[in-house]
Order: sequence, then structure tokens, then C-alpha cells
Amino acid sequence: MIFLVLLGFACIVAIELPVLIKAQYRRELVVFTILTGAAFILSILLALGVKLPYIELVLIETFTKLGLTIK
Amino acid sequence: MYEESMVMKKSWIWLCLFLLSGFTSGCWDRKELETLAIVSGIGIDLAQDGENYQVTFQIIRPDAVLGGDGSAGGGGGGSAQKPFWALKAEGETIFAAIRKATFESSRRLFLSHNEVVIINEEVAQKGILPVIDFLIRDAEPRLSQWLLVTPDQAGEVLQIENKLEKIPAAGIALQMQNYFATSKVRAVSLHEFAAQLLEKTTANTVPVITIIETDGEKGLRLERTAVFKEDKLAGYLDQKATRGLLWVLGEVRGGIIVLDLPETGGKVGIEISGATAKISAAVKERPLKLLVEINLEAILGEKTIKQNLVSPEKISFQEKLTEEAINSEVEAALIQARQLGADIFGFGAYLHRHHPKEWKGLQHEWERHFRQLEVAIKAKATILEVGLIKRPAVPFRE
Amino acid sequence: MEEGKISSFQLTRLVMSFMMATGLIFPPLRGVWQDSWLTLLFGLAGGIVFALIYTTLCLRFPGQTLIEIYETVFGPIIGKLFSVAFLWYIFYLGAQASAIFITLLTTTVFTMTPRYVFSITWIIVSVYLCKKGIEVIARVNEPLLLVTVFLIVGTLFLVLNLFDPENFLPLWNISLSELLWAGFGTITFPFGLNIVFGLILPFLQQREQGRSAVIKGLGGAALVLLISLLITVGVLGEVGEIFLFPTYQAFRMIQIGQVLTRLELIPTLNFLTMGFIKGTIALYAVSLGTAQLCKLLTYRPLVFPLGILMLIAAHQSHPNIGVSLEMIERVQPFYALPFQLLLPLLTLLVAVFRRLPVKEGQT
Amino acid sequence: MIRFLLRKLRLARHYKEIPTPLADDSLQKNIEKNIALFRAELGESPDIVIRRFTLKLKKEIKAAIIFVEGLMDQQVVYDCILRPLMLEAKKETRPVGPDLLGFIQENLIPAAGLEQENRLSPLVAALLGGDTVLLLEGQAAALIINTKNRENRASEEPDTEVTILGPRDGFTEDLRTNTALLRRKIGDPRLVFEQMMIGRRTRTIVAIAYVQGIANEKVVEEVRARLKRINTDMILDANYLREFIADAPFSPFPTVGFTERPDVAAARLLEGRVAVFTDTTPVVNTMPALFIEAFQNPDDYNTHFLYATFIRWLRYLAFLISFLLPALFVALTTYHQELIPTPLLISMAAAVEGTPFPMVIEVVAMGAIFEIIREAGVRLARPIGQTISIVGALVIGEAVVSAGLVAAPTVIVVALTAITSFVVPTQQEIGIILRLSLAVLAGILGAYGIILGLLFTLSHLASLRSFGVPYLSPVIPLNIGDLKDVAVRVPLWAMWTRPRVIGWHEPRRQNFGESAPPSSAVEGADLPASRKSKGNKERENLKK
Repeated sequence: MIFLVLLGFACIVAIELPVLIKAQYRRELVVFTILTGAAFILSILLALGVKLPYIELVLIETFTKLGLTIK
Repeated sequence: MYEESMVMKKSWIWLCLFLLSGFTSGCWDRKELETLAIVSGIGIDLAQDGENYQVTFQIIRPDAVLGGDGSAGGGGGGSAQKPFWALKAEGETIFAAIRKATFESSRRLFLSHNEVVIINEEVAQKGILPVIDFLIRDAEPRLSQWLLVTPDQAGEVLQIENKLEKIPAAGIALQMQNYFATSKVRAVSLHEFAAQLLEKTTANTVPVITIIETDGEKGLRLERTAVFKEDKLAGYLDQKATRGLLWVLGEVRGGIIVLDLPETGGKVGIEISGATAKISAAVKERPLKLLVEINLEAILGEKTIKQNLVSPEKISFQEKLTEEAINSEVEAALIQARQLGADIFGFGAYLHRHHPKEWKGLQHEWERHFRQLEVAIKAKATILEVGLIKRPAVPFRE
Repeated sequence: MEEGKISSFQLTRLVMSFMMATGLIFPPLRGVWQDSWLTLLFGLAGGIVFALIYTTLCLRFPGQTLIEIYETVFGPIIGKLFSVAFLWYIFYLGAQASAIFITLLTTTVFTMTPRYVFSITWIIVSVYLCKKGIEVIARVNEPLLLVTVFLIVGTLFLVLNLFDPENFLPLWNISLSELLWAGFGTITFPFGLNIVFGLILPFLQQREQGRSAVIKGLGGAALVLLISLLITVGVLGEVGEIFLFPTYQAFRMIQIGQVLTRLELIPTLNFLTMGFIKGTIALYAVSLGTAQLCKLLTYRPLVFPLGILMLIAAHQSHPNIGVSLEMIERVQPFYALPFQLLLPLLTLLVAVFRRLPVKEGQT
Repeated sequence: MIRFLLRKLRLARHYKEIPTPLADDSLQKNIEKNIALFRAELGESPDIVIRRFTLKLKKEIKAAIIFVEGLMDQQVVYDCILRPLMLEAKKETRPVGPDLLGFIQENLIPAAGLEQENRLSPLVAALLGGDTVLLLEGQAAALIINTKNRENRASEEPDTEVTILGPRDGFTEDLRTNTALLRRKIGDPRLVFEQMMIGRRTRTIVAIAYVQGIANEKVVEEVRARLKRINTDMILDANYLREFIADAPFSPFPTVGFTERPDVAAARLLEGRVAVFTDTTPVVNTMPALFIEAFQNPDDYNTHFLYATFIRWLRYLAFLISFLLPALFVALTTYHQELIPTPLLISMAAAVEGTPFPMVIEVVAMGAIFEIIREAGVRLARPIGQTISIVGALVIGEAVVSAGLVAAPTVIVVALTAITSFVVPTQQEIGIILRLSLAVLAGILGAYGIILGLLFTLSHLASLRSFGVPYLSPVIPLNIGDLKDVAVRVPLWAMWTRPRVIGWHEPRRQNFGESAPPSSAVEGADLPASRKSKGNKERENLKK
């Protein structure tokens, strides 16, 4: 599973990175790296079976605390 | 410059990605045809202990169905093989029974092509919601399969070979769909049953199938109608009352009404060609008054007497007799329904839909209101055709 | 940033697809079964009001997307803050769409296949299309929408024998408060979602037609959803209420002769194609918005990582569909309202108050 | 991976540095030196003939003609060069001015094409094109005399684009014949040919053809620019050009159209397209190309429009079947059995019983075997080729089923696919790719896989452009007016505009809906005169 994640990200980097380097797009490179890094870390965590919080549960909880729910 | 084409040119990496995603997916849901046991009928009985269910699956044997008398294939000795196999399994629930059946079956049971669900009387008396729930919840079974009740063992029903069809369950389904030849059976699909379960007040009706024996050979016959209150079997309607029910529901499509002619003692068969029903209510009055208007179009089908009946007066006389016959059938249905306290006609649903305000006051004690309900029947029969001959085959002047 | 231009008719069709995608399989019922058509119309009215607000905003700042407008109006820091929140909203929209779509697949047809298989394959195609730009997205949308509408309208004829108008009775079986709440929900989901097009309006060829294009799209989507609802309610009656995907069930009922049976692939196909467009538009909007937020020259390198993040969000969206139902029924309106209504309205008011944008000749 | 990329880049740089050999190569006055120049350029090949003779014109002048044996027309060389110069020049009495070449050109050589040239490379080019070069002592220039051998294969109906009705001529290998064929179809003087030479070594003559005023000037310019950018050493066929100038070089979909039929080429030119002729091939490239072109058969316009519309829809259907059917079959039989009607399912299940392979493998393998049989049939000599297809189709198909290796439905599906794929022959290549990949996708993910594949294909197709025109137009983006030749084939008199995406420059072909009305004499023959005039009056009133 982790191997597949690695392979997938390698492909993405191979698609995007050379073009960015060649065109000398600095800012784009930085943003790309940050986003890809975030995605990579999360994917690895998921692949390792780490329990991440569910977004909708968090949202429901938050809004219930705020008292903003229908009935 | 950053050009899209530069990215797209690396099509080999895209290809790589696709292959990658192809490998990640490993065909979990793949089910080859030869690994499926196509179930055509399900029968549900109570097991010996009275707690668990015993479920019978009628599984189609494709090559036996197709091979017929061993013409194809050339050997293999399949001619003696029945085209189906009745597999029995016990379980605490239906689903558990299905999974247990895999102990005995080399193939995975495939429920999508199931056509009939036959439920034993005892199971029906206990309540059939547990059965229905699985059949609605699971992705495989369809909502259009037919529901039947049998006083015999459902497992036995599914083992009886049909005289014409290779697959008995398909035969039963066809038998049901032929109801318009008599209009004395009310075919009910799973969907209709579930829909009426949701309508708090309406009682469900389900046709009854029984095993008969003629000349030592077993066969199946549709007769009567089972009445459910909520999901529990409450009682039965006879065939006359069943047609009475269908008149009110406007579901009569065909059939014969046999009239006794009062003076001559002969009989006339009136063939139904179409009927409609319309309900209206006087909601303000207590007890409630309902009017059911039934409009029938019919054909003079046969007669047993010599007199010529094709004259305006005689035809209108027959129309009157027909109307009376309809009245008595509906009356029968009403009486039997009142006895059971089961609103099989959906009068409650009618009031709910058309008179929602008044319904609010009625719905809590609907059973009481239903028993007291006054139903007026206004049948109107029209004989449109008289067949191919205009007078009986007797010499013109005697 | 984006070289392509789309025509107003194309925009209309994009809005239609985006609006009706989820509703095709997940009809906006909200506990009112027979009267859902009423809440649908209510939602449409609300959606149009929302659309008026942000199209006014976009017309006021020609050539700017909402992200840029927020920054112009509120200054760099607060503007960016708002933008990030807004982008999160769109991002999660896309994730939700794919989550529901994956649930449909895994509960109806592919019960044994793990969810990630669908999300990965789905996101790859979506990213591929997204990188081609809005023009191509609009073009791809054209035949898909046509097929969807054709199939739904065609099915209306196929179900005529199953269709029971009695299923809509009693007509007004709903109290005003119920109607308001359900309508409020329907406004925010799906009709208020058109706020996404605040990021796409600047790429319109005929800028001044943007408003009418969006409103036409909303109307079209409402019409198609209405037909879909008619089929669902008319065929299933009250029993439909118990199903997770009633439209899917309604199509399962169709049986015409021996050949035209089991047409449940139709709603699945419709939802698949429309959901694909919806996800792609959301992904596009997020990528574009992020690029504008960071002042990049192109959004294209961001599509892939954002797509994967969207995939992860779709996975982490809900543990089971029950949570999602609760979310849509109870929380969604309050969650969506700030982004759909309050933020654009506030921006518009501040812009009017500050007399933005500064026109030439004024200092 | 990155190294691979770099290597690719390096190769590209190297590619650009290939020198274009053109030094100063003017002729000199000495004929022997000039001959030596030619020898040096052309080598001692036996087919290059240098025929020396003496031109007797007042005084004797050494002369030589050079030609390539076989390329030139013997008769022309004798009649137009050797006889006048060697025999008739003696009788010449007119005064010869200082411009000897000009005098010969004007008075002595009765050939149709004559040109003076003083640089070596054009001379050599002409020589290799079949012309004859005349060198004279004391002249630093030479005459190019057109002696090209015009003998060629006769124009015949191309095998790839067969019609039932319609003209039977097809392009040949000779450029001039081809342009002539086109000229004969289009009498408009504004039909323009622009010629250029591409391929450093093959020196293939390429001609751009378009109708001025109809063709979009920008497209013509783009074609010109792309052709000029080609820097290769060989162009052997139209496809060489096609691959060099295509918009999407990696796409399997042809973004440059081609035809072997003059009538098709003429029709495309008159819709506003540009054609590129390549010498030595009978295939003519046309651009911009649309996806829909594959479905527009010349017969559509040679038969009644209702029939043509019907046939066109059949073609669409056949195309759909050809790439979708195997995938659908796989998806239905391995994933969505609930969608198959019960009786059909039972008979299929009975057929499948006992076959050893999964359905995907059966379909893909049978598809591949079919392609192999087809390829073998094409490559082999025709009589054997037919045997191959009979053996392949009948024997293998039958044997495979009766041996229980493959289910009979699979064979039916593959055979049906094969037949339908021949209905739209120009899209066959894509058909194969699409069909097999969709079948594999269906095997992996069922109907979802098919839809995914189709969405991907659609995204790709929608992003394609051919010389600025969206590839899928007029369907995507939708142009309702242009559907008149896509969704239906309206009568020709109603096809009053050219396709808007291509011929928007001068969109009108004729007045709207104007068909030649029957002459009034016929129309009014059986009508009393009064009624007719009354009707006319009413019509006039309506107009007011």
C-alpha cells in the first residue's frame, strides 16, 4: 500500500516538477511542494492505518456546540 | 513558458498512472457467469425449532434448461437432470440462511433474478417485516418480485415442477400475471407490499398458492387472498371477495361474470373488457359514508339458452344483472374485510390523500371507523359487443 | 492564468450540471416527500437571490474572481483570510460530491470493492480534464448534460405506466415552518452552491450576460431536478422515503416488455457524469483560487496535489452515510450560509460603502 | 526518469544543429568546369547522362545536355533539344545577340517549360526532378528544359474509399496529375497552389492548395509555417507530413485529414479547408480535420438525402458498437448480471459453462486474434489473404467454440465488432485501441470502468484542436447550424452555408433554400389561370 502511494507520488512529481524547473517558476514550485507534501503526508498516514478525524463529524460537533442546527 | 502541451506530452507518465490505478483495483466485485447460482425463487418456512427460518432457494441449472432433451452437448446424461435445484438452508435470519446455503452450494447465490418469494403461513403470522427488510435493503433482490403466501411448506412448493415452464418459479410468476383472465387473484409485488406497509392504515393482501394433486401429479394453484394487518397475516379472502376487492381498487382487467337468468334458468357469461372505479366520500357525516362508483365495459361471451338475447331490452336487463353481481362481490369483500378489521381497500389512504384535514381526526381510531363505514356501491355495466353471431345457432323459425 | 473563454450558453450548462449533480441521486427531500417539489421551487428562488448578490459583485469588478475581489475590498490580510475560508468551502464541496458518488457505487453495484479504487481512478480523470482549462471542461460538459437531460426526460415517458399521480396527494401536507426549514436547506444545498461560479464568471466571453446565464442555469437545473423528483415520487410513492437513493430505486422499478428492464444504470450514469463535472469544476475553482491567492502565474501544477487532497478529504468526509445525511439535514445550511450569503453580501456592502472599485479619473 | 528527459532535450538540441548545405555554387563560364561541378555533385551514377555536342550557330559552341535516364521523356529530349540544336540551328540566319541563352530560349527550343538558372543546386534539383539541363561554353548559366516524363499509373478508384455511385477517379503518385485532377473539379481561378520542397534528401515537392476567399487566411498561413518548420531529410508519404504538422502529436486521433479522392478533396477545399499534396503519394492531406469527417462518405452526397441520413446514423451506430460492444459485454457478464434479461442470462450462462478463461481474457484475446487475422489478410497477396480470412474466421471461430475454449457469445460479439469496425474505416486505428482498452477497463471495474474510460476519451477529444478548430465541432461546442451535415444530411439545396467552423470567411454557398423551381409553365399547366393569379396576389398581399 505504502509502495503504491510512493509510486503514485513519484509519478505526479515526474509529471509536474521538470516543467516547473525548466520554466523557472519559483512561486509555483513552492506552493506545489507544500501542497504535494501535505497530500503525501496524509496519504502515508492513511496508508499506515492512522485514524484521522472525520470532517463531517467535526463539523457536526462544532455546529452542535454553537447551537446552530436544525431541530 | 509554461505550456500545457509540455505536460501533456509526457503521456507515458499518464499511462503509468493509469496502469498503477489499474493494479490497485483488483476486480473484487468480479463475478464470472459460471460462478453464479441464479436463484429464481425463494421460499421461507419456519424451521423445526420454530425460531429460525428455513429458506429454500430454487436455483436454475442453465445447461439443463437450455439442453432440453439432451440435444445439445451430446451426452453427459443430463436428460434426467431437473432444470432446477431446490437448496435448503436454515438460519436465524434470512441473510444468515443465505450465507449458510453456501456450505452446500459450489456457487455464489445470485438473487437479482429472483422472481417470487413464497412465504409460509406460520412465518406470515409471526410477521414478515424481517423477511421484507433484507429483500429491500440488499442491493441484489429487486423490488418487482412477487410475494405469495402458502399454507403448505414453501420449500415443497418450490420443488414442484411446472408442466409447461422449465423454471417453476417463472411459471408461478406467469400464473400471477395471468390474473386478468379471471381477476380473482391480486398479484402483489414486493414494492407494493412495502409501500402499503408505510401507509399506516392500509392492510396488505397477498395471493395464496397451494399444492394440489390431480391424477397423482402435484401441481400448484392460486386461490384466495391472504390479508395482512401491518406485517402479520390476519386472515383470508375467498375468490369472490378478491374480485370484489379488485373492483374497488379498479384493477379488474378481465374475467367472466356468470349470470343466472331468473325465468329460463339458463346462464349467461359476461366477459369483462375493462373497468374503472372511483371513490368519493361524504366526510362530514358520522358514520362516514363512502361511495364507490364502478364502471364496467363488457362483452356478451356465451349463453346457454336458445332465446335470442341481442335486443335492447334484453341487453339492458343483462346489464342490470351484471351490476347486481358486482354489488354482491364487493359486498362480500366488504363483509370479510370488516370482520378482519383490515382496510384492504385503502379507504384510509384515500381519505388521507383527498381529505387530509378530516383524516387527522380519524386516523387514530381508523379501525373502528372502518368497521362502521357505510359504503354505497354504484355499479354501471355497459355491454358493448355481442360476439361474432347475432343470434343463437338455431333454425330461424321454429 | 486561464486563457480560455466560455460562452454564456456554456456557462448556463455548467451551472446546470453543477447544481443538479448531487440532486439526481440524492434528491433534496429533507423529510418532505410529496411536497419536495415545493421546497425545490423555494430553493430555486433563494438560489437566484444568492446568485444576484455575487453576480452583482462580479459585474462591479470586471475581470476579477471572487478571490481577487475579496482582496481588493478587504485588503490583503483579511481578504486572504476570507479567501482561504471560501476555498476550503469549495474544496469540501468537491470532496463531498465524490464521497456521495463513491458511496453510491459501493452500496449499489460494487459492494466488495474498496472505496479508494473509485476515488483514485476518478481523481486521475478529473485532474486530467481540469488541467485542460475551463474551455475544455465546458465542452466536455455539453454532451454529458445533453445525455443526462435526454435520459431523464426520456424516462419520464418510460415510467408513464408506473406513474401514479395519487402519490403526490395530499398536496399541501406541510406546515409553513416545515416548508421554511426544508426550503432553507434546499437553498443552501444545492442551489446556493452556485457561488462557485464567482471564480469562473471572469472567463465569460460576454461578461454582461453572466447574471442571466447563471440564473438560466439555476432554472434549468431546477427543471431537471423537478422531473427527476416527479419520477421518483410518482413511481415509488411513500415507500421511496425509506431508501437511501430513491431515484435509483425508482429506476429499478421500470420494466417495459422483456428488454427495457432494470434501467438503474441510468441514474447511476447520470450521477457519474454530472458528478464528474461537478467535482472537476470544484477542483478547477479551488486550484484557480489557490493560484490567485498565492499570486501564481498558472494554476496547473496545483491541480494534482489539490486533487489528491480532495480525495483524502472525500475519504475522511464521513464514516458512514448516516453521518452525511445528518450533516446535510441539520448542519449544512448553517455551515454553508456564511460562504454562500454572508460573505458576498458583506463584500458587496463594503464595496459600495468604500466606493470600490475606484474608477479612472477618480482618485 | 529525469535523465531520460535530459537525453530527450539533448537530442532535440543536436537535431537543430544539422547544417543546411548551401554554399556559393554559381556556375562558371567554362563548360568543362561546369560539367565537373555536376559530376562532383552527382557522382558517376550510370543513370546520369551527359551528352556533349556542338552547337553550330555562326561559330561552333561546345554544348552539353545533362539528364537522368528514365526520369525524362526520350521523345521530348530528341524533338525539343537535340534536333533543333544539332540539326536546325545550322539553318538559323537571324543575328545572335550577346545573350546567347536568351536567343536559344526564344528561338530554338520548342519545349513547353524553359528557365534560366545560374546556381548549381536548383539545377541539380531540376535535373533530379526529370528536367534536362543545357550547358553552353562561355555561359555562366544554364537552361532548364522541362522534359519530365509524365507517364504514370492511370487514375483509378482508390481501394480505401470506395463508393457505389460517384466518380471513379483517384489521386495518383504524380503531383501534377493530382493538381490537374483537382483543377478539373474546381474551375475557380482562385484555386491556388503553392509549392515548396521538404525533406533535405528526398526533396519532395509539396503543394499547398486552397481556394482564395473561402479558406481562412490564418489557417493557410499556419499550414505554411508548420510545413516550413519541418526539417527532416525524408518525406516519403503524406503521413510523414501529417505526423510533423499534427496539432496533437501524441493523440491517436488524426487531427489532419486525408483522402485519395479528388471529389472529396475538392469538396473539402470548397468548404474552406486547405489541402497539402505530396509528390509521389496518392494521399492528399486536408486540414483542419474534424472528427466527424470519418463519417461523411462521398456516397452520402451522391444518393438521396433521406437514405444518406439513415446510412449516416447507421454508421454512427456501427462506430459505437465497434468500440463499446466488447466492453459492455464484459461488464454485463462479469459485473452486472442483474441487467441481463433472465432468459438471456440463462442461455448465456449455459454457453459460458465450462470455458476456462475469465470473460475479459476471452474478449481481449479473441479481439487480438481477429486483428492478427486481419493484418495477415492485408499483408498477404490478395488471393491468399482471402483464404486466411476464411480459415481464420470460420475454422478458428468454430473450432474454438466447439472445443469449449471460448463461449459462443464471445465469438459473436467479437465478430460483430469486427464487422462494424469496417463501416468507418478511417477511424479503425483508434477503434482498436479504444475497444481493447475499454474492454480491459470493463474487466477491471465494470460499467464504472467503461464510463471512466469514456470520460477520459471525451476529455481528450474535447481538448483537441486541428488548426484552431475544435476537433469535435460542430457537436462540441454545439453549432446547431452545422448539424445539417452531421445529425442529418439535408438536401444539397438546403445546405446553403459552409460549415461555420471552417468556412466562416465566406459562408454562403447559395441563397437560402433555393432549389431550382420547376418552370412556371409546368407548374401552372393544370391550373386555371385565374386561380393562379389569385394565389399570387394573396402572396403579394402577405408580403406587404
